[in-house]
Amino acid sequence: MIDKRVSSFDEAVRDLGDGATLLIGGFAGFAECPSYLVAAVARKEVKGLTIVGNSAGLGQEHMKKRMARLFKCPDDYYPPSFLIERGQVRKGILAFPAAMGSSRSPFEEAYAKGQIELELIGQGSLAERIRTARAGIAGFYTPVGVGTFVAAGKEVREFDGRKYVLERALKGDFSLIRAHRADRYGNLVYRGTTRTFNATMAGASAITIAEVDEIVEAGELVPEHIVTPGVYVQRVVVRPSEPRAWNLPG
Amino acid sequence: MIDKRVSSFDEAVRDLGDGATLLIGGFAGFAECPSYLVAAVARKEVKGLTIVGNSAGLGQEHMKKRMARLFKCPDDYYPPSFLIERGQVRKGILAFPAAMGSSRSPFEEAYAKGQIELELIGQGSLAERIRTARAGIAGFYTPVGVGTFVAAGKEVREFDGRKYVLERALKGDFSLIRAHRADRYGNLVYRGTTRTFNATMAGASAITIAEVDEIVEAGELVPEHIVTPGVYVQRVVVRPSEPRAWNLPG
Amino acid sequence: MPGPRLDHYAIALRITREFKEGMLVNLGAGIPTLCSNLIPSDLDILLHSENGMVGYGPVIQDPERADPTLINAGGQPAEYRPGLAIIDHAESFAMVRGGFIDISVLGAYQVSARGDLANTVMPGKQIGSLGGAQDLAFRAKRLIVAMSHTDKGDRPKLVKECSTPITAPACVKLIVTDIAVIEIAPDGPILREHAPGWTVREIQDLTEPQLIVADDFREIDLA
Amino acid sequence: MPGPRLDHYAIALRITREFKEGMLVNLGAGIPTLCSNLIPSDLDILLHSENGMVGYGPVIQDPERADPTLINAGGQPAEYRPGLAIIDHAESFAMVRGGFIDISVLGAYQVSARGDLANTVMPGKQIGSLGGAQDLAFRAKRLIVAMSHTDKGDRPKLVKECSTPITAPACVKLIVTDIAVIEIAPDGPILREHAPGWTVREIQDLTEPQLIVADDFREIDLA
Repeated sequence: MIDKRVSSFDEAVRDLGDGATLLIGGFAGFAECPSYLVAAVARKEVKGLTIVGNSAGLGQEHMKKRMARLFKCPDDYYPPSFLIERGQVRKGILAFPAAMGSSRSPFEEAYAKGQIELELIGQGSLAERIRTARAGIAGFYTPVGVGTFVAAGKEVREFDGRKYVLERALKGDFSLIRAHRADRYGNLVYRGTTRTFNATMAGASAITIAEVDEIVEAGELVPEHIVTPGVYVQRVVVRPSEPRAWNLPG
Repeated sequence: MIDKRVSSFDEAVRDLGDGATLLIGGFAGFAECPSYLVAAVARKEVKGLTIVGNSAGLGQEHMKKRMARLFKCPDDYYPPSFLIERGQVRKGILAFPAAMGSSRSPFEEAYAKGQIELELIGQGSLAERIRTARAGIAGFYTPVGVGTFVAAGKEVREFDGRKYVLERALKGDFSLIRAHRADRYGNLVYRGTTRTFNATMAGASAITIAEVDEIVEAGELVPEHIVTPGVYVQRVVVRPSEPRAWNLPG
Repeated sequence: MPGPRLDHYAIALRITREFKEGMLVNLGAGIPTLCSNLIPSDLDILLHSENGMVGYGPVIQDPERADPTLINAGGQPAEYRPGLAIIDHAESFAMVRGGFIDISVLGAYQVSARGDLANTVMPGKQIGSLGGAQDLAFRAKRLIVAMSHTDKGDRPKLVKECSTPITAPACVKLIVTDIAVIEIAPDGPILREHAPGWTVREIQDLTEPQLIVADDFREIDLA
Repeated sequence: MPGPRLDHYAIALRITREFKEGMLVNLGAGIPTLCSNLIPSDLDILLHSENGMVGYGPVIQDPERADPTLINAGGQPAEYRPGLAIIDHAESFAMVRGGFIDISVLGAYQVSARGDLANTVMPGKQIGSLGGAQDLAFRAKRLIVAMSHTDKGDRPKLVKECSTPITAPACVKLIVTDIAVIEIAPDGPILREHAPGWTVREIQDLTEPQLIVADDFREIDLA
């Protein structure tokens, strides 16, 4: 019987080693962040990671302060920046590494200390490079970035009188994503804007691991409503019902 | 108020003229074919069309005979081949123009008479070329087709030791598609396998017209269940409740 | 003495006057997202958010009603609106790159006389963020910048040449600042409107390139 | 006198023996789709269909139960199966091109000794169809061909070089015909199994390239 359920987050990241490239889902908030998978990677103390995503996160404190008027940020929010703060990340391929305004993100702090490399790329090219990896395409020509630093060192070419830059597929070793419901086949549905990069990254790595709110029986998800077919997902883990400290195994 | 509902199929194709490139949705059956839009194009008697799609259709008779044991084929099935039989089509960009076995499709008949041109392309490259047009990409490198007639005249290039062929975006003047439900914003959902090329083609032409079973109030479609956002759709028309002959205006 | 500077809401309100029935509009984080709360209720437009919403509503002000699974590009809770569609990030930018956005409203650190946009690296910072701005700046049919007219040191932000990395060249069409509305035209920036109490001279003094004064130069209408 | 030729069901049944737990299998139109009705009920595999089904069931035989909005690659009505997911055509082939298909089962007009597949232009026809075969032949992890051993003129279909256009070069790994099971190996085609009553000599006589006889050459097990 096909069954992609894994009993713990530690088990889910068992083969994630030093130097791995991680596509980490999410956008800017806590609800779409695969926090428990990030925490499991932190517990594993692997080093030299490359992280790929929108923002590495602006840190827990930022989220709690800045967002306080808008949301109550849960205690179990562990954005990718958590791994940066712990010195586990060698490089970021990101669209939003720097904080808005004059405050500094954990990424900026690490960058200032020379501890981390940056490949800055816009969200659109980043998302398409990831989708392209899933789709078995080597690269694509986009009009976005021509004539800017983003195109430096990349092929620029004219089609029908417009210039395009060649962007290459960006495949990960692991995609760590967050979803709402899953079945044992790994089929996934997402709530609202938590879909974002999570659905884009599913299938774009050798191993895709989904952190979900709930697992339902096969057949409960309506075929037309499934956003990520289970073929793109290797492992599914359920979030704990109560917030758990990051350093507790599980 | 944004309202993409159009009252008739004739009105929906009012500006479709000679020489237009039509992306016509569907796969192989009647349930996913935008039959009434095809009929409206037939009534308009426009000429020199280029049709893009999976199969141009194997003709009504074929469907009624071959499929008789499986389905009752409805009387109001007008596949793209209907336009070929009426001499309206100059060229096909298709994955499945020839019938299986020794019988001949309407496309093959027209081809044998020298009345039609063919660009044969596999379903995957065809679908991706169409999606690429919607996505504002000029072209992409696929491993599929290298070393075969499909790659003739196209750039072949090596990335990381594997050869890829450059395929270009394929944009239409009109996408004629079939969906299940729509709202006035043009948001669409599809039933089962009727999604196929219909959803792929939405937004890949200057004008996308959706033939639907039903229009519902804005808000009735669940945001997470919408497959085609209305932004990709310019016009929506409802199918008649009773089958209607192709040559009756409507 | 010039008049007071417009606040963020006034800038956002002026920008909403550019929105026309049926448009698809993307609002960046910061001043632009304020626009979502200022759109007239009888104007049916669709708001696009980078993270995959098409047709969302205003920012929810009451934390009790905020749903963290429905957030706008600024991470703020967005009101559901009938017709809303959810897409993933790749499709969201297929839509941007595909040229479906009618108006993009972005912030900026600097804009050049020819409409180059610099909103990637904040002056004084080592590194910056692109977010979705580059895709939007390259591909929106019309790009409107919302910004203060000068930086914290009172230096002009509308400059002859940008001194920080360019996000996209020659893309800005309209700039709405806290003292003026300026159109970027082929011949140079055209001063179209002024905040109450501001003269051409006072605006020009805080602007690097020479401004062309519009024939119908007038006070910003915020009524 | 050799034995009778296997029928389509027997060929399909033999092919299902290659399916292992958890695999993602694409079945082309014709003999391959017959496999969907012959998969053991205790074998949990997922069937992929070009038109955007992942995890569908057997062909529905009763027209009363047939739903035209759930059809397989051959246009036949497919049974719903729990876990089924629907995707569009672009995503369906993102999945194929992305290398997610474990086994692809296709028909063929000809296969060459090195595993070139020719199933595009039917001999005698002016033009042909690619369907999804080219994507599948290039990108499936393992390609199995289901075909009659000879054409209607009793000419071999396993040939030294294909005489009709190649769909994909050197892609076929296993051929199941109505008289034999042949593996395409680097050194040439290996004759692994024979239909009841068929000898090596009789099979070789209907095959163009020289066959290597497997050490464990045996009768096809269809029990």
